[in-house]
Amino acid sequence: MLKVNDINVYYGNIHALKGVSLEIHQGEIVTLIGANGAGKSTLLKTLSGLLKPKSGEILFENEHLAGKVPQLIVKKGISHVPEGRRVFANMSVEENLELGAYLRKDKQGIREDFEKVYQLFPRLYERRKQLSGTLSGGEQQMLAMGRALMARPRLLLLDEPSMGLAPLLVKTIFQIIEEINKTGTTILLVEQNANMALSIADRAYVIETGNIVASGRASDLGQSDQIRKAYLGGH
Amino acid sequence: GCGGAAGTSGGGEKGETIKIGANLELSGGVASYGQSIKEGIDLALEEINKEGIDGKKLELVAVDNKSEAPEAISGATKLVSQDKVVAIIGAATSGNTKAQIEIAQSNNIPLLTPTGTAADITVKDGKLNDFIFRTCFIDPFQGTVAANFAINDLNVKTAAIFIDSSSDYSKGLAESFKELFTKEGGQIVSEEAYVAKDTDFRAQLTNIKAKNPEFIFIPGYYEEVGLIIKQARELGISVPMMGADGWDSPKLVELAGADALNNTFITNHYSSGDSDPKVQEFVKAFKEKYKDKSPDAFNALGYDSAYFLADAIKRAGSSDPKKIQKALAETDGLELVTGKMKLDKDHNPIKAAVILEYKNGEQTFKTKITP
Amino acid sequence: MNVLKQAKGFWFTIVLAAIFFVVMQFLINGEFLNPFYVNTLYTIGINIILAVSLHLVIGITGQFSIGHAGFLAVGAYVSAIITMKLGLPFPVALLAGGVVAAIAGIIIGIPTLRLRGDYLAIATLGFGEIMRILFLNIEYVGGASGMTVSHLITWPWLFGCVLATIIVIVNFTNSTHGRACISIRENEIAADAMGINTTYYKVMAFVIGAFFAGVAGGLHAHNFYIIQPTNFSFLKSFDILILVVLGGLGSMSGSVIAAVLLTIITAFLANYPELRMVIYSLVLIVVMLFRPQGLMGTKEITAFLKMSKAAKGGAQDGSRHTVA
Amino acid sequence: MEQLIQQLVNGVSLGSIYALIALGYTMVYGIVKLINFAHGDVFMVGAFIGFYSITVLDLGFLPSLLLAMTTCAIFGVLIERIAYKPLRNATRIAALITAIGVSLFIEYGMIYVRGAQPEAYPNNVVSIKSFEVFGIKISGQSLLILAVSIVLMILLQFIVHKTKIGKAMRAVSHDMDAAKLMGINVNNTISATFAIGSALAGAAGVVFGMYYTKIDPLMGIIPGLKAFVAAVLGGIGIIPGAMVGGLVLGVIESLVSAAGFSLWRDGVAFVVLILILIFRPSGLFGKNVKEKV
Amino acid sequence: MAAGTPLLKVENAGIRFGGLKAVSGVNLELRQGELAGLIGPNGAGKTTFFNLLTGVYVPTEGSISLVGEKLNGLAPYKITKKGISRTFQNIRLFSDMTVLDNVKVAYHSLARHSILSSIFRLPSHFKGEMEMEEKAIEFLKIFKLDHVLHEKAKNLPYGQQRRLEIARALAAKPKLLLLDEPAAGMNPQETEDLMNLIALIREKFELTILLIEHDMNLVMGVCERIYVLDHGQLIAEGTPEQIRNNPKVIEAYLGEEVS
Ligand SMILES: Nc1ncnc2c1ncn2[C@@H]1O[C@H](COP(=O)(O)OP(=O)(O)OP(=O)(O)O)[C@@H](O)[C@H]1O
Ligand SMILES: Nc1ncnc2c1ncn2[C@@H]1O[C@H](COP(=O)(O)OP(=O)(O)OP(=O)(O)O)[C@@H](O)[C@H]1O
Ligand SMILES: [Mg+2]
Ligand SMILES: [Mg+2]
Repeated sequence: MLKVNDINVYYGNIHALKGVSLEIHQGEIVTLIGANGAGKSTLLKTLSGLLKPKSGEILFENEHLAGKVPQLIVKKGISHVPEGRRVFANMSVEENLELGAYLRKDKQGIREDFEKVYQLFPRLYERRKQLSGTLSGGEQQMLAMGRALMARPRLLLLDEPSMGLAPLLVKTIFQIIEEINKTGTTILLVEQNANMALSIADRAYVIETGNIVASGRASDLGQSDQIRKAYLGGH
Repeated sequence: GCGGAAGTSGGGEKGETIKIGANLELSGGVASYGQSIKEGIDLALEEINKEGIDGKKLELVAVDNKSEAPEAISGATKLVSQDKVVAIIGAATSGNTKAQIEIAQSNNIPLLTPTGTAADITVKDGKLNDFIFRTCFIDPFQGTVAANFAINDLNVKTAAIFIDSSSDYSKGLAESFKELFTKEGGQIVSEEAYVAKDTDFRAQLTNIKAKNPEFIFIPGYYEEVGLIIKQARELGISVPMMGADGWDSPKLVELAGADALNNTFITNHYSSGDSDPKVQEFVKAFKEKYKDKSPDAFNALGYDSAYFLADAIKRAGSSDPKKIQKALAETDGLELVTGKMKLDKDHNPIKAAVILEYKNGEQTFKTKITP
Repeated sequence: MNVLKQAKGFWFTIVLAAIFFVVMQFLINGEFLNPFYVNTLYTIGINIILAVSLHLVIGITGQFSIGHAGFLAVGAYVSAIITMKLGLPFPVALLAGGVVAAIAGIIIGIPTLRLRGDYLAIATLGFGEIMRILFLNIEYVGGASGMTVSHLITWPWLFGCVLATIIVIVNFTNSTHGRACISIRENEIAADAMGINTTYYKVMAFVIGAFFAGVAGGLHAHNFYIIQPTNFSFLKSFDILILVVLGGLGSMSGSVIAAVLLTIITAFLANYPELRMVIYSLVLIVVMLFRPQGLMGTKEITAFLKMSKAAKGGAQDGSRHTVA
Repeated sequence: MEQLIQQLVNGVSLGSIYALIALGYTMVYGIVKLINFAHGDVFMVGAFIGFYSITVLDLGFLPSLLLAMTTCAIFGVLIERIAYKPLRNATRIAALITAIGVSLFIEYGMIYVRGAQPEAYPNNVVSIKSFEVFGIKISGQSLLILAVSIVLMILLQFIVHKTKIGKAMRAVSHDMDAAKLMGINVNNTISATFAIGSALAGAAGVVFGMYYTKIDPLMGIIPGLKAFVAAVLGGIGIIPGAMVGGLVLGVIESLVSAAGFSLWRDGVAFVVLILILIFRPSGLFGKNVKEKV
Repeated sequence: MAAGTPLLKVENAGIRFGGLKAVSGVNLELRQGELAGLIGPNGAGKTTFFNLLTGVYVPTEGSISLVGEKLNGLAPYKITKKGISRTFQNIRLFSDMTVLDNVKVAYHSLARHSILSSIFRLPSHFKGEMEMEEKAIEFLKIFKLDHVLHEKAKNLPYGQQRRLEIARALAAKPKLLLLDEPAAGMNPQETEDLMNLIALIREKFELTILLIEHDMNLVMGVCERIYVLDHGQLIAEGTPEQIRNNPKVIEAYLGEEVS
């Protein structure tokens, strides 16, 4: 479904991604783990068009996406839930969700998706008129995910969705991710909470200072001593 | 040193040109006045340079003072020390002229303001600024003429005054008007003020209307006066109104509308409808050069200032600023568009004034008053 | 140790300044500089003081104030009254101009500095306009036609004031008090949480800035022969703001450099009266488009000196090196 | 009493002009977060386009108005693309300086092209009778202006809050990258904002010309400043706020002039402004939202 | 301190935003030297509670006192001087200042040299600044940040930024340190290092610490006492063991089983 070939991304002189390649197949959950500053968010931003790679190619269903504007990429079916939520603070929950469906024209479908999102996140329904800037961190994360779902993406890019969430919610969020995946959405998941991520993912990539250093089935990586030591804590 | 301390008098490299400076408001708040003056000067120099003065051409070095005193000073020092001009024409406003007085005086360079009307430009604390001259009336004269006219010709007893209090000119005229008008038994029933660039005068006019004056004196510039007259008539004020040379511009008629202008009067140096050939030639030449535009008072005074200066240079027979200064001071009987020019001992021109009435948008001659 | 280095740099600067002073004094006395250059030099000096004093408020403390011309006006008028009406000496006038402007700074600063961003900007702009209108309406100082002032400015006084401004503001900035101001600029909530009395320091920076703007007003009045309310409109405040931003917000040397360059450009453009404002505006636009961070960014000129030293193998002290 | 009411009427008609300019101002301001000092100059350009289309092209009022609005819309978009867009990631204050530069450029470019002299709008383009109610003169034109501003306010409010493009504008104003991720074309959205704002400025220019007759290249400075003040007074980016801010400003000015302190007029207006801001630090209609910590 | 007086005493404190009671009726006491945790679902009001303690928001009800002194309504900087300092959920460093200067700012309230002495560079200025610099450097050594003294804060990697924020809060010499999700965005390994650091500083500076955290490993691992907020109200308090098994907490926050 998605094929990334040898992309290089720079911030000014900082070489943030150094020839990264990866692949995602239809229907998978793929997770990307790595330390702070490894380049995970950079990769997602490149995929969704916020950053332009200096070289390399991105193929989504055999179409070249590298260097295309985000608008086009969203249209193709890739949605990105950015790190740090980035909800539109001075707009209500409802309006945020509406914006998620910005490019869609099917009124009926949009209405259905509203229902779906509110079902997934009942808290959002309670707060649908509240300005999203005053929501708590967890509520905002739910909103960010709900907003992305409103685009009916086929590939969902999630950047640290569990960051700052209560344990119960972390569990919920991961359940929701699995649920979303079951309805046919492919997911690329970036997580610090590597244990959880590996437990729901099919495959995983490990990224270190801009290089992919390991990849494989999630369960295998979870067993690897090296990975355990570096990313999963000493327990 | 960087300056180069070459020759003291003008002339430049070629020797056949005489440099004169213009320090004018070409940008900033009153750019339109400065630009009008410059148009007048440009036209005059074009004519003068056809023959030149004793074969020498006058070369104008213009600087823009942004309608600000600090820039006027910078411009004047530049004209004097860099360009080595023999005299400076400028500035349009009294304030920017005053800023340059010290420089002109200490460098012995004549400074000639076309429209700086404040009395203390040429004489300060009873002392004559001997290098400073002007082409226009001083403030008190026109105010006095207007008061006389109001009392004697229009027979009014009560008047309102509406002043541009950002302008020395306006305040000066109002002062002298008031003095004479009350001395002659008239009564000022209302005094209101505005500042240049205002566009809405209805509040003040409503106040004036409430006092029911028989006459309104509005010593201001046409840009605001046009709107004042228009708005006054809209508010139902129908009494005669009067102003001075600041009104004189074809724009006034367009701004106020010909109807609203009926029953208004101005004092002026000249009338562009004057049959005097000097005036007619000027109007014709001006229209030719500037796309059929009719000249206003600023154009005329700029034009005259250039001739005033050229005449002095010619009589001085030299481009030595001191000699030019002497010749300027001795000017007597010079025929200019804005009247026959003679300087009094305070370097103020003694010129006749005319009173004009607006009828259906045309200036019509009323009377001529010689001081 | 950083602190000691600062002390060394301080004395070095003083010596450089003294040399510059003597050279210029010699050039002026010997009439090697014609009056136009001298006048431009004085204008540069006044603009430096204005830019540096506003830099403290905007660049260091992060308070978006666009009413600086108001303090300039207060300083100009007060000092003019002192010399012209009361007949006291010029230095007294400069000091009084500064002090009264500083008091005005306190009065306007305490209520308005609670405002943020553009609300503060418009309040300070309003203050500047109020000052202008105040002087416009006081007949004692000539109302609209303004006040004629003797030309008392001299190179030593001008230079002394510029130097004093720079030293005071540099010394203030490079101390715990300056750091307190910078921390307010960086993150007011965190500064507050770190025990910084943010109101106090905002007002303090504002008052010091106002003081020097007032001194600049004194110099201005005694350089330009006449002061009129129109010289102190909000457009003048913008002129000062432009210097600060063009130089680089947060960089004092930037403010100084911008003041020098822009004054020279303005003086030079006098040769093109019809086009000068068009060219000037294009310069503004182009500089900002190509260097949005200003000429110097946030760096001081000393950083460049240090960098070149570092390149020669000296101690590294710059702020450019990122840890991977 | 009668006089007081007359003065209030004067104030409202002055205020509705400010409001008209402030509407476009506050919209661009609220969405792009740029103090667009050139707004007053676009207003000036609109006034001139209107003038030339009436006098030179001999068009009627409505066609001239539309022409001025379209030209200004294009002009506004051009300004944004050339002078502001490259500065999107720079500090706001840098963009402000560019805006000042653009403002000066338009003013003096105009002066360079046609001189600084004023121009007078012809008197006979639309004639609306003034009328008198209980001795109070109400000019038909000022009533029209008030009506136009109110309609435009409602329209703008509707566009920004209820339409899709309006929501996109607000999203862009809050977080450009996140807006991109929604599939919003940020450049087009900002252009639309400038187009609408500038078209309004152009319309205000023509209306101003009709009402006050005199137009000149520097005419935008003071109304531009007043509109900025009105926008802040009402609360930045709040459309009804700009309207009310403009009216408040107009009424204050008229009353101060009426009380015989016309020279203190702007001074008093600013004192009131500062007082209002001290008690309502986010303007009349702004919610004082504390930054969530 | 008289034995028995709690360091922090919160009585019935609460705040509402419009109709929303973000925090209400919270009673809480912290003893000197305690390391307590504050947990609760997202939006429970934990951060808001910190904001009440530090004066960012003024409580609309109840009272807060530190060592018997009432803090209600005091400006944040005054509260800091009285001995409470904090870190923020979303890092708030002085990002364009160097690491060293960030810490020096926190030392500001200890500075004894006046503005005038700085302007005139009197000896007291040099003495004060030197002292500050030495202290700050010494301090940063403890946090292993002394190798990046002159780096701008914004250029630090995330983990170091978190540590710097804690260091800065500590430099203000608090009696009570409030940490708002210090481990957010850290991977398990980094979180473990942080736990050790927290334990270390508490010993070394004889601090009382209250921390908000969603990482149960951390909370259960270091906290002696845990308070649980839900919908703005305290629903439980106790030892980690008690909390872990509290059915209300499990329902509202932890979910069925926890490792
Ligand atoms: N806007 C930027 N400008 C310059 N450098 C940047 C920028 N954003 C990220 N970087 C650098 O690029 C590298 C990769 O950053 P990225 O945000 O992709 O890391 P990450 O793996 O997502 O880390 P985290 O777990 O902290 O989110 C880091 O070294 C970071 O400092
Ligand atoms: N300034 C405010 N205005 C309105 N509501 C607010 C404000 N600040 C917080 N709230 C509301 O108060 C509640 C508590 O928020 P708070 O940030 O304290 O939650 P929290 O417990 O820290 O959650 P998290 O763990 O997600 O950070 C939330 O519902 C939030 O929407
Ligand atoms: Mg990341
Ligand atoms: Mg929180």
